[in-house]
Amino acid sequence: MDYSDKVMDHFMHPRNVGEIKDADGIGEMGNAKCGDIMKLYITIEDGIITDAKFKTFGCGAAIATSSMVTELVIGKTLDEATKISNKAVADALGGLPPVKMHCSLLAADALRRAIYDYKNKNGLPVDDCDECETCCHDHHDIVEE
Amino acid sequence: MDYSDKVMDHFMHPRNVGEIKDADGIGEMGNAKCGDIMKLYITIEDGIITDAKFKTFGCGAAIATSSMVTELVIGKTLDEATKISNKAVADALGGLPPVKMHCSLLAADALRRAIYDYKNKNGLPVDDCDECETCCHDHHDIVEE
Amino acid sequence: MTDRIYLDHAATTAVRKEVFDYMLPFFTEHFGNPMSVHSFGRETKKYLEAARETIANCIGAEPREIMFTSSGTEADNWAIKGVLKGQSKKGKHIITSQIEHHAVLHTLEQLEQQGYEVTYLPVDREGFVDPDELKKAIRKDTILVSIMHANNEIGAIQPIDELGLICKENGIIFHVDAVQSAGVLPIDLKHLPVDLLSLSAHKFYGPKGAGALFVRKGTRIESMISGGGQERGLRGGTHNHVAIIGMGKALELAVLEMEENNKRISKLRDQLIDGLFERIPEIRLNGPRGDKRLPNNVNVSIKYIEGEGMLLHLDMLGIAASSGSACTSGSLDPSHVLLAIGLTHEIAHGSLRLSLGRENTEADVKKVLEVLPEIVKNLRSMSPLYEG
Amino acid sequence: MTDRIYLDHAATTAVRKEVFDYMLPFFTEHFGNPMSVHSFGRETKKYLEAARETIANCIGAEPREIMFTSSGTEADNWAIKGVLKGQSKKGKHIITSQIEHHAVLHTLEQLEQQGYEVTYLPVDREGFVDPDELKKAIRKDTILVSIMHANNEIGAIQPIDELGLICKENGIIFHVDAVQSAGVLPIDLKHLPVDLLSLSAHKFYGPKGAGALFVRKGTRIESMISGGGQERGLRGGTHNHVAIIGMGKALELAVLEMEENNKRISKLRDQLIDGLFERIPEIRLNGPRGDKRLPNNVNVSIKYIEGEGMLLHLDMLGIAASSGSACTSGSLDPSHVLLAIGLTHEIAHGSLRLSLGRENTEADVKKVLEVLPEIVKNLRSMSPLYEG
Ligand SMILES: Cc1ncc(COP(=O)(O)O)c(C=O)c1O
Ligand SMILES: Cc1ncc(COP(=O)(O)O)c(C=O)c1O
Repeated sequence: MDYSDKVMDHFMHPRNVGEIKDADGIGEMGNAKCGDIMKLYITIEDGIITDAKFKTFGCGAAIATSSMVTELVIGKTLDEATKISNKAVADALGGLPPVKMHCSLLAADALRRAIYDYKNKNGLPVDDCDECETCCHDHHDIVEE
Repeated sequence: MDYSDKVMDHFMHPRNVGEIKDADGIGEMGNAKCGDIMKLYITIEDGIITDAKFKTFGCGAAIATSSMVTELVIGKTLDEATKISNKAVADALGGLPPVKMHCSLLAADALRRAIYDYKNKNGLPVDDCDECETCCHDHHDIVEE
Repeated sequence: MTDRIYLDHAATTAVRKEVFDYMLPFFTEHFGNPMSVHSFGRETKKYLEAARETIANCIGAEPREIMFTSSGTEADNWAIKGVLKGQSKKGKHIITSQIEHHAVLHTLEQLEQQGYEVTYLPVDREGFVDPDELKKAIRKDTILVSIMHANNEIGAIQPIDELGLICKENGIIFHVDAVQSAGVLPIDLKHLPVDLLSLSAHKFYGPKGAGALFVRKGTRIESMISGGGQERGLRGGTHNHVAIIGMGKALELAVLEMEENNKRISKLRDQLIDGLFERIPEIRLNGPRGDKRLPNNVNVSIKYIEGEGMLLHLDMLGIAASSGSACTSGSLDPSHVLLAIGLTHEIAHGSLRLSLGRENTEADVKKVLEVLPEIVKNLRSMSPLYEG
Repeated sequence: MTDRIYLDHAATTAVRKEVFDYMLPFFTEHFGNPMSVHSFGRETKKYLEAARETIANCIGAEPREIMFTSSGTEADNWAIKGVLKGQSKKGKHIITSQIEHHAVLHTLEQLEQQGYEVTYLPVDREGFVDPDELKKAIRKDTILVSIMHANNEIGAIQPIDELGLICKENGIIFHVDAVQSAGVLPIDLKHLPVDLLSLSAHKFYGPKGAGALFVRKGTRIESMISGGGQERGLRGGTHNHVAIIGMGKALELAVLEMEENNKRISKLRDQLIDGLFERIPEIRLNGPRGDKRLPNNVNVSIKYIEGEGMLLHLDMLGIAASSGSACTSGSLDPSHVLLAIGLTHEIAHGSLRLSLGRENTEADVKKVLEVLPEIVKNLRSMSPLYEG
């Protein structure tokens, strides 16, 4: 794989690995069958994400995007966080090989599901985020080439 | 082509090139379409071939076999000469590449036709040599590989 | 960079020094087209035919039974596609195994789209094809059986003698992909009931760009790449004589050194396997143990983590390994071979292949045993599946 | 042996020094499989993709339009066989010329046996395809036109721009065999209406073992050699990255030096042709004169004698030439190209091709002009056809 230095840095030294015991929102995406599982934990105070942690089973890009998404999200409002696209995650990493773009989707979706989880638990109005629950194969399909 | 030294010697220094003005027998085989023509001239005295010459249009093997057949035949009785097989010509040259074996056939046949021509002109009984008149393509076909 | 450790010999090998030196004059000096009628052509043809003879001798074949190709993949494609027409009256059924290389499997998939029917024999948990399964799968319209000699991912060596006998008894053409075994395992086609057999030079320290297909005398094969009169008109294209000449030298050396090399390398292999089992919990060996495993192949699945992560960490330490076949590395599905031996997707994703070679030493094994457990621990600590 | 004169560059060329040096580290040092996920793989992949880009730039293509093969022959076979399925609804008619290389002609003969219909366009006495003939030959069910850029035997350069436009207007896929022209004639696929184009490295001082097929974006092609995911899954087989990298360097240099080289070589060519005509009676030039002839090609027919004899005599003097295509040298029929331009069998048998290259000098031309007339005289004196 031709990973950028940034990807390799986040893979070798992932930020915010771990779980948050009493997380306000948890988002899980992917499944072991597909080779990628991301579990994202967020802590929210006054509508701002104050902490984020992840556990990921997956390739180098999956770990790097997980790491990057936690970095991007900490300090953001829920609204801002929701707007973080998979492209933003990939860009922040200096790009991803085409066959690995689905990992950034996974990361962005895991974030959105964590926010959804939080809103849901707290009776806040939720977006129509159900279609996040895509199997990895759908993500893989978007890969061009 | 992987020609033996003997073939190359006879090709580079062919023996008995030329015509015999008042030849007792002339045998011609092949045609220009096929890429090989051999014309063999023999002089016969008292049932013995005392001289032989050739003119050949054709590949290296065609020239070498022509040259060799003239060498083999000089001094032989007609009976002996008739028995010179294409294999004998090829063997005398140290062998021929498989795709060039037809040249030795051509040489042996030209010899037989020259003898036939002599016998015919002199009212001697002739062998059934008509099938000598094979086109080159028949000869080529016998080539294995 | 000189102290990198290469453990991906199943993907490709470096050209060894003796072969390299032997090939060198043929690029710039003896470069003639072997089909040409002049000294430049004759001199290359001589070496080309000598390589054919060497290769034939190495596998118990006759020189005229060796057809040169550009790779093992081409040989596999040709073997399969080339014999169909001659068998068209008999039928359109082909038998193979679930663990063949993609060169065979993808060729057969293409043929399925053209109306051929393919039976994919299962393998047992160690990766062996059962000859009884082959017997059961044979039909009146079966025209070809294609089973590999040794598997490139898990090293399982198939009973090709037995399988071949069954084909012979049933008058069915038998193709063997010997790309991983040539130069490593003895192959004697004088006694093996095999009709077609594929080789590839770059797997035994020869150059890339040369492969060969053994076609037993009497086996009718149609050309797949048509052109000039090369290879008796059956495989066109100016000979890559440099690579072919290198292939001859490489196979000659491999066969000469086979026994000694295998003894040394299988010892390293077992040290590696044993060492990993001692140091890493929840690990499984894919493929068999002992003599029925390629001497150079180690393949393990390490639970809770994914293979690429391991590769990247190893790579950062200068250790080159693979997770499944190199060819499938761009793919996202786990290896079909690992699924065929019964692994779940999850476990299959966590596989690691370490394939040893001539240059590897005990120190290399030690190094892997030193660093891999740490890498595994690190990756597991990130894994949501691991309850360490 | 060092003062041998090589005049068979149309058959194959030596790897030039710069290319050789460039390739060397990739055999033993940078040998990794470009598909592998480790540093050995990455370093070769980088150079492999750089070669793709270089080659694309040299012919006005995009990198992703370049597919690597093992040879020009493979590229020709693939181009033709690969597009059939995508066109199956439209028909089974293919148009080509009578003077294509056997890589094209024998492929089409095979297809004829499978139910395809092929029209072989005639050429005029200089060897040119007439665009009007193409127009007339096109039918509703025509799916492919394959015409070479420059002929390997007589050097005639075809009007591929005109022919391509006709194909484009009729929505027909156009394949061009540019094996003889690449690196010699400018090729700009940005402006040429060509869908598929074949190249071969060993014709422009690159190594044997590398070819390429340009496949214009949007042209649907099926794989002919299936296997791993190489070449976007369209051409399997471990990359022969060494040869491919050499090919990139070779084409780059050839294109850089094209103008200068052509000027020098076409001058030698014309000296050779003029000199032969001055010195040898009853001789004819095969192919055109001037700009529409490959700068390196001389092909003459010398009446009353047969080509092989000339080759052997020249060879004894250290001069390497050819009589028709090297690939057909094992054949016994005279060249189909010479017959197509209207030669009788007899005259065709007496043809001699002298193809010039980078290393040739005026001294080489002088030498040929010195010795060939004697050889001809000698052979004619033996010929029963000659009434000298
Ligand atoms: C016009 C032409 N096409 C195709 C080929 C075949 O190329 P290769 O020798 O690389 O297979 C050749 C040369 O042999 C050629 O001259
Ligand atoms: C078992 C097997 N068959 C076929 C191949 C294909 O050989 P090549 O890379 O020479 O095309 C390989 C290796 O890639 C292999 O391991």
